[in-house]
Amino acid sequence: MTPTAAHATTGTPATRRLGAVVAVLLALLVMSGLWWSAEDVVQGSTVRIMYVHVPSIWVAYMAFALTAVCSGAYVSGRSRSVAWDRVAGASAEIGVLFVAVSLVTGSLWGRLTWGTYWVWDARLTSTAFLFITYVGYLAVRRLGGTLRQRARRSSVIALLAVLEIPLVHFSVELWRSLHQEASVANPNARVELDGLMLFTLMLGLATFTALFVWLLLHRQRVILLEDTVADRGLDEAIASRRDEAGAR
Amino acid sequence: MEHASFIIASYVLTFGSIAAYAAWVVRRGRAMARRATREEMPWT
Amino acid sequence: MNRRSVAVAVARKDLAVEAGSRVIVNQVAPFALVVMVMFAFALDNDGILQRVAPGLVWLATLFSMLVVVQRSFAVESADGALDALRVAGVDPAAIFLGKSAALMVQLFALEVVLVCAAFVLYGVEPTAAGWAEAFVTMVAATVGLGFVGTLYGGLAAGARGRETLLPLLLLPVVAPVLIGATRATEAAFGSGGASVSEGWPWIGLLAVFAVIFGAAGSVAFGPLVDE
Amino acid sequence: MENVVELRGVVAVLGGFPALAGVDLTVARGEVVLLQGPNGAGKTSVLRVCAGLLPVERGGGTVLGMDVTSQREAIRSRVGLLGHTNGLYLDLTVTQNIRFWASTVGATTEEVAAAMARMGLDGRLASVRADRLSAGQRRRCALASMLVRRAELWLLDEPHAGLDAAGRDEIDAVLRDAVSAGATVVVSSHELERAGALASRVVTVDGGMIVDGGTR
Repeated sequence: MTPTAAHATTGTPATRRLGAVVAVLLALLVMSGLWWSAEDVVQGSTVRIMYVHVPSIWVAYMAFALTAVCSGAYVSGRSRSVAWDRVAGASAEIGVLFVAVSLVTGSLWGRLTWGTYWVWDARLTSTAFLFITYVGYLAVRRLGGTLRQRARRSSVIALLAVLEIPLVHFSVELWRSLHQEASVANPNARVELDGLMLFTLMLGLATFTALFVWLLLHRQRVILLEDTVADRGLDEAIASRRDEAGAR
Repeated sequence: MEHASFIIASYVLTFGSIAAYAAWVVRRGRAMARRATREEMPWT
Repeated sequence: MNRRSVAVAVARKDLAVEAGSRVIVNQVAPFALVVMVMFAFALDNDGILQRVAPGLVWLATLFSMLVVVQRSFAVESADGALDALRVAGVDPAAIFLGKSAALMVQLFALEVVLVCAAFVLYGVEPTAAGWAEAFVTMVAATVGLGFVGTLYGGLAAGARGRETLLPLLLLPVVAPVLIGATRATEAAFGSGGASVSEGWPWIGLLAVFAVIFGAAGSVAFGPLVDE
Repeated sequence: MENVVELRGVVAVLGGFPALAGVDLTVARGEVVLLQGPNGAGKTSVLRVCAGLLPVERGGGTVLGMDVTSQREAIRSRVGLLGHTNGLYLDLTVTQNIRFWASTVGATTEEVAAAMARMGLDGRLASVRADRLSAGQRRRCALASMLVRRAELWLLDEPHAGLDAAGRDEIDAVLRDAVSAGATVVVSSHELERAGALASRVVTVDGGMIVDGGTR
């Protein structure tokens, strides 16, 4: 049975409700971030960038952690269910988007605060490596082959990333701490957040987390559909392959 | 507001790219769903 | 067959292939030397060259490594030998360890050439203790590079677009080696006034890297190269 | 009689293309089965599935009693496959190649010498680099490395292709030896008369399926 037009979507009543909540939260976040909240004593108006910057990097970390967990579940589970791999892939893709967003907003913030778009600070550098690592992971997912091949290869790569990222992070941290050419403001300086600012930041985290869940639900369903349609293509290919035998 | 251009730019970039991605996902989902049966979409 | 003797056989075979073809000697080593000379053109200043010589040595090593890794797996796929090894049920961990060992030997030889080139071309003058530290650094870094190079090289070997996939996967992973080996070599060469004792923590980092990827690679190589 | 190969409805995919579209095949121990069929019919893929090399996408079965989907590793160590490629290292000599193969399975020096003599690779050819060999000589190298491996199930993909008459006779003689030593053989060939004389059964492959003779 072909679904009716109304059903031909990756949405469900639940995701629609979640989507509505996300939309309201986003509107609140923009209002609160740009108008209602006060400017920071130290950072001035630049603190407003943090309300989108911090939640995006938070989502990226969460997404990559989920990718690692799902890849581990795929490798260790007896069932070897490709569903784990779909969630892992969808999550990594969203993570790459959000880490890119946070790198861009971070460098805009850096231009205002430090006077430069990029500094070779430990956190920035290891975040850049994080980005490249998962771009590589997505490239491995596109290598082709059967679903099980894709799942096994990409889950192994995701688990290797779990080893790689702390090593890169640790070495970059060590690199910076021993070679401190500190002329820029300390990026880790504590920002004193008043009530409304703290609320806005928390609102940002909640909003982006809900947004992540919404995107993830849709994206992994799209991957399922892509896999299904590819599989259907296989059915047709098998049928036409069988006809070759009769044709001769 | 001081530095308005940078702040607006970061909001636009953030929400713009997320919106573009979300739109792409939803549209791709619709295109794919049209080629699938309801049994193949366990959420319906 | 036990893992160790198969690994030794694989390593000896890879080195025999190099002895028979001399691709590393005749092509990769000259390439690495040209890179060193090009760095000198780009950074036309004795003081700067001396200061950044350690970083240049390791950058040249990494670039050459990409070529050596591709060569290492081109040998396997030329007549379906990797397929044949898989059909023969040869332990993938043994293949991994053997190919890594051969890669390490080749990389180490390249590094010796590059360090000598830095000595001659860039005018670095280490002390005796510095030479010893440089040697330990090279060993520790090479072991780590050999393991990750083989691990990701095996994955990229069967892939379309392998020439671009390998650097994309490999270069972020080897960032700790580049950082650690460069700092340790700076200490060994005394670049920028660094003292020999500053290098040892970095060598520790290189050793941790080598151990982690040696263990991970033995487990992960099989699933990655298998179809 | 025990079945060495039992495939049921096997579908195998190569780069999105269904190389096998539902293969049913049984081969009993000690049989010599000839696969015949047009180019692109799927003969090579049948052999690669039996060797545990090509993953099974749908369907299933066993080879030497081991599952073709979950126990491919275990299958591989007990079968020998001679494919379109010979698995040689082109920069190494004949002796180096065969010694390497022998060392991965723990064969003795005597076994290596015997296999090389059996395939006429002692003497002048022994020290020739593999990239200087003719197609037939390379095939003999690959067969020698199969001899040292003592496989229970021999899978040979067009072993006669590109060989002169003497080379073909040589292959047939090696196959007879293997069968009399208790091996089971599945061979694909265009040399129907020649291979048919060896074979206990002829199986026709077409369109990624077995269209004739798949089961006894």
